[in-house]
Amino acid sequence: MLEAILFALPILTALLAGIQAIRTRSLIRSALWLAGVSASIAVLFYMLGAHQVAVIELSVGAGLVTVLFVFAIGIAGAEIQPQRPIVPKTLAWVLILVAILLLAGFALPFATTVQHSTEPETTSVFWQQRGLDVIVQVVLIFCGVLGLLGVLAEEKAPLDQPMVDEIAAERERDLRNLEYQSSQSMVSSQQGQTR
Amino acid sequence: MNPTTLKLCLMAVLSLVGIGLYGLMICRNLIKMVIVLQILVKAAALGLILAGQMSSQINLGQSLGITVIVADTIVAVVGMALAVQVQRRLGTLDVDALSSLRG
Amino acid sequence: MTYPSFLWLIALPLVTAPLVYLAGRLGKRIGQRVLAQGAAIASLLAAWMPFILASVELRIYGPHSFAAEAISLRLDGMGLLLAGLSLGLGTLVVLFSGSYMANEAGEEKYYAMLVAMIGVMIGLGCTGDLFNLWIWFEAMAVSSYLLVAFYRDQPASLEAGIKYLVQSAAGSVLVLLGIGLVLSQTGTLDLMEILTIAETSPLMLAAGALFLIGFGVKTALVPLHTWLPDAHAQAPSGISAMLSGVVIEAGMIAMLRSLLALTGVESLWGPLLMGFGALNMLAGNLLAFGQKQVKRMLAYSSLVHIGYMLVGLGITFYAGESGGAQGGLFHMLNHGLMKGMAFLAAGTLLYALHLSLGDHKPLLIADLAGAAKRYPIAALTLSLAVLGLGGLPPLAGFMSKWQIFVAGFETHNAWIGALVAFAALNSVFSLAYYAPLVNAVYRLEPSESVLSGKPLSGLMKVPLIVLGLATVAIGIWPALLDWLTVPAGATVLVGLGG
Amino acid sequence: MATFLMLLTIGLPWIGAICVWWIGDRRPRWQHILATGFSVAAGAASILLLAFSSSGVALRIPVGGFFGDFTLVPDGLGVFLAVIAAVVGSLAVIFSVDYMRGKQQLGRYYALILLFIGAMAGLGLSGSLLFMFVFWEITAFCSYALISFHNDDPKAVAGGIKALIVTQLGGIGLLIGALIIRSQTGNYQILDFLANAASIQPSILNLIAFGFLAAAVAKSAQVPLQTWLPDAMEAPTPVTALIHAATMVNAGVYLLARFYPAFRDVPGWATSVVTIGLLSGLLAALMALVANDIKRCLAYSTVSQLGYMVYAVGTGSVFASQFHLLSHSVFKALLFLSAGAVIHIVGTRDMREMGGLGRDMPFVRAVFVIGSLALVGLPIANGFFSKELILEGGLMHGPRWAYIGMLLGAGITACYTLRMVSMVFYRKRGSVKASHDAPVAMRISLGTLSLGVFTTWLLAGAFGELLTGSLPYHQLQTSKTFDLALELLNAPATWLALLVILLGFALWMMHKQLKPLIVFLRPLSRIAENRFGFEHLNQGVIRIARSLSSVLRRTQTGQLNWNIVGIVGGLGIVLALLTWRI
Repeated sequence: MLEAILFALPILTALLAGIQAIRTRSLIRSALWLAGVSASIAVLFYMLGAHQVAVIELSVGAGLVTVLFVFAIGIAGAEIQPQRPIVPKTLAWVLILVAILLLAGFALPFATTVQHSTEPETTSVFWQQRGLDVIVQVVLIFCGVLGLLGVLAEEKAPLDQPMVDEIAAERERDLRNLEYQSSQSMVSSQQGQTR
Repeated sequence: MNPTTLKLCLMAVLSLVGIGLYGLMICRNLIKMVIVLQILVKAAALGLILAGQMSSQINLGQSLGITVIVADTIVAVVGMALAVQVQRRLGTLDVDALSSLRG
Repeated sequence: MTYPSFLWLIALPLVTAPLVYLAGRLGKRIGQRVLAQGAAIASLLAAWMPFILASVELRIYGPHSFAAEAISLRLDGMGLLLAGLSLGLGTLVVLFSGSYMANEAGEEKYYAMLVAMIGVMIGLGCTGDLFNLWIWFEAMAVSSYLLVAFYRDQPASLEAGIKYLVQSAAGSVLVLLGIGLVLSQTGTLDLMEILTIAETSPLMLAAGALFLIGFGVKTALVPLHTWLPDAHAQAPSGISAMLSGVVIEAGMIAMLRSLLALTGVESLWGPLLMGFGALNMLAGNLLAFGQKQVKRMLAYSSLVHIGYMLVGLGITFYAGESGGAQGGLFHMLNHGLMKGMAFLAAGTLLYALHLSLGDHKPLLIADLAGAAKRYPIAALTLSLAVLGLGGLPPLAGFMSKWQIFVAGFETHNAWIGALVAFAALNSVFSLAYYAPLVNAVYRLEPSESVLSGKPLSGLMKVPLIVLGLATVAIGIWPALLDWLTVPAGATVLVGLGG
Repeated sequence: MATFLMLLTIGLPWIGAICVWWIGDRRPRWQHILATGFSVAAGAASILLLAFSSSGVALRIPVGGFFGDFTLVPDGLGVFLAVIAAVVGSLAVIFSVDYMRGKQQLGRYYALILLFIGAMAGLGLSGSLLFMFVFWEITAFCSYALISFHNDDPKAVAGGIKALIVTQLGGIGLLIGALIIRSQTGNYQILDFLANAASIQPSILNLIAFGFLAAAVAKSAQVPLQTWLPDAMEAPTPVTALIHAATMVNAGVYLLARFYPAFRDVPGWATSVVTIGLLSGLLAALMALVANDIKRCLAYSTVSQLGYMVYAVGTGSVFASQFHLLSHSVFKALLFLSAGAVIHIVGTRDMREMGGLGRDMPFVRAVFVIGSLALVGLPIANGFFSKELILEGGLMHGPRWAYIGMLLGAGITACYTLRMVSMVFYRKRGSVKASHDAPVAMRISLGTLSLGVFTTWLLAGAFGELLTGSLPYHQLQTSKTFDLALELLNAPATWLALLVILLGFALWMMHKQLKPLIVFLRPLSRIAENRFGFEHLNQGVIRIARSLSSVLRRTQTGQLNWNIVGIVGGLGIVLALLTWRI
């Protein structure tokens, strides 16, 4: 029981931080709450006996990723979003409840620790036994870096203000066109129906 | 490991997944969606560690966890890059503005 | 220690991808823009050698595996089929991209990513380890994000890219949860071992559902398909061909591998696959019907064809005969050829009519009017491709559909018979949107865009001609591909314990 | 030898198709010459093939596990269909030399026609159901592509697509039948199926029989799937003559005749066939009575005559149906081609604008009247013998009500034929004029065909021998031509039929005096003009598909959040489906 309570602490913080990360309107805060999730998960990892992952989670998850996010938000600007979500909140709630409760129903009552053949005590699983994963991971990182270069590389000068305006105007025009077209198609489809 | 703790941890994984999926449905900001994706990834990594723990192969679980964390960091970085590029080109990060492809 | 040749087949594109990139950078410095393409072609052509060796080895020794410590790589029919498809279509796409991408910035990244993606897909087909499967899958996704959003100055292209990224990342998380559940119960990640160890338990059921949905996002099962039309329509045409012809199929292979490991657990996977198949056919057809953009229409038609494959595979899952899976995988190959051809042909026209004029407008069916007069090869191959997709004999698509249908009736099950009839009905329905395309292409009065279009380079036509000939040849002589489809069908049976 | 000739009959047109396409549209002269050459050569090969007919499999190529063996069987029915396709095909091609002179995209035109000829021959000769289906679909494709040959005309495009979809819908019946046969007998061989049909479970045989019937109904444009044929009249006229009168539409009748021995005993099958034949024969004749477009009028007449053939199969007179098929292909091709000559020269298809054209084009008038004689079924012309044979068979073996209906149909046929002839060639002058008579190439094919009208009935005996000699499972009653003719002339049914035909003539002659009757018939004619509501049904299906499509397209919102809803929803549904397995 005591163990359960001990575990419940980081779990609760993780969940709370996760909820806050979604609820907050500021992007920076959201990124910081994510770091909070990361940190509490790292604690949980440690308690579960996964010491290396805990360290990596702390450094990569809570550290590097947060820095990257803050950096990205700095570039993109911390835009405040309209509060009203596109998908009705009730629908989202219902769907999540159904899916997660079903999953829980499948998993929770039957989850038990299974004793399998004990694994080698060495910590060389990552580098040796699962070496192929590491190799593929290298490929993945290569692709990711190339993707980053591809998306962000600027051959033209970075945007200066007038171009932003121009694009915004273009977008406005496109949107208006789109609205016009959709209203047209609505009208025509209605006409089709009445005919 | 204590069965109560086990179930507690499993519940934590599922709740985190639920929070993440809910966030993906509700959030309208692209960068925030990438942040929410990271919450989901944390949940998945926790799930893998837990699985390793349950099958008493914690090192295997750790190995998988590390791989997942690194791989999904890359995904997050590419996602952020795309979001930044969207902001540059469109001047907004709003999902609603980003729905010219429909029908 | 000797390495089987399929390892070379996986490694070659992966190792050469950075070289392609470097060659491209070097080429840029010395003003030789073709260097990247040349390197990519050389790398893929080189990969054909181990491919041929591997297929010979498979024929002689049967499926064989190579254990890299805890993870085993395994060459079997399904892996070879995916390798053949991605290598074949990939080579043609690289050939095609020469002039298509000539005006774009960052060609070298394009080619390097393409080569890497091909290598990753070959690896995905050959892995025998559940978690390793996930990481190949993730690598495939990461390598395709940039390719989808390659026109990074185009808002629509960025939009498609980020939607694709978020949805496939969400899917891959679900897969990871499934892997966790399987690992917690069986204590192993090796697919063959899971198949023998796994017992029926609700946890494994949940794992199966998570695999179905998680991989299903990439495979574009119907309620999860929403990213597909955007990504396929906005990507450069060569990439659309790869995405539609190979990537979603690779997703399906991943789904199959994971579900096959769980067949001992549950017999419901077959009906589920068939159900999704029926849904995909219907929704895909309805969505494609009345679509005005050519590439978007082709993208929706991919949903329909995924449906056929699922029906074929579901029949085998349900009835345990190899025919359905063989037909489904045969259809996978044919769909790759035909859809690849369709996207490449649409791409040549898009290039000639819009892109070469610096215009990123989508290609509308109305734009195609009268294209046959100025671009006879592109028009002919586009017509061949869509008619083949619509299932007209003697083109490849008909033969594989027929095989699926035969397998369906072999089960002597009335429900499956009805499903086959439904599939045939959908096939007829699909002609309602394919046929107008053909008619438009052969109009006498050309549209304005055709009149103002640019002439095409010869190299772009080569892949079209090759694919067109292949489509007709397979349609006339379907046994031509038996060396790929029969072992692949057998693989599915091995999973089913047959 | 038979194998070689069969391959020539199928292969020559296909090689020709590739050559014509390859030559390109810059050399139209060569295209005309090549197309004519290849089609005539195929026709010659097919005629030679008549001498080598047999019931055995002449060529067998194993294709692979799921696809069975590709076989060619030169039996009477098949060879006969191939001959009609190749001979009428070559005449249509010769006619096209004048008709299509100076038109654009000749390569596509000729390539498709030649492809069609080869496929039609293959359809008849194939001994494997799978390959029969393949050829069946190729003919449907060619028909579609040729109907919408004038792609710039939206009506032509719509007509082509409609034809394609309706025939394909029926084709599903053939597909399912073939698949069931394969799952029952283990292969696709028609001969094996006919031999083992009795051993197949009745309920399954039922399914096959009605599947094939659906395919035949769609292909032969019978009620209720007839609506595509009138719309197919947008095709260039030689195509109409070849595909929509002489050959492809016969494929349905051929299918029924071919499998008659297997389905004869299926309960309800023969009655359904008779009913469909009767309805098509009568309704289409009524529609022909009110149509004003000359090609549409002929199209309805084709549906009606095909109805006679279907009826004949239903009453067990397989020989009569095939004999009428022969006569009909000759005289209907003649009628369509001469109508084509009229349209080509005067430039309209509306009969109300024509009138008195006989004086300007006596040759065309002569051949058209010859064709009409056969259509009506007056003695000496081939249509007389075959139609009387059908009616006699119907009287002896079929239900009485159907016989009376078909007899009535003969009268209406006479009525609308007379109407057509008088509206086009006699009457007072209409608003259009003909500048010249038919040119040479047209005359060659028209002349040959009108010669055929008077001579093909002489082949009745030989044709009967051909069929009885090579069809192992059909029980046919045939006799020498002379005996047949004598028997027909002595039969009271023949005189009854002739009387009805004369009544039909009289009806048209007195149509001015018969005002009250016409007033009485007007609602019927209005319904006929709306094609008995089948067109509405058609439109309804399309409208439903369209609205479903637009509803579904609205779910593609393009908003990422909704896309995620799809994923979560999908997960929920799959999990919910799996709950009952716990």
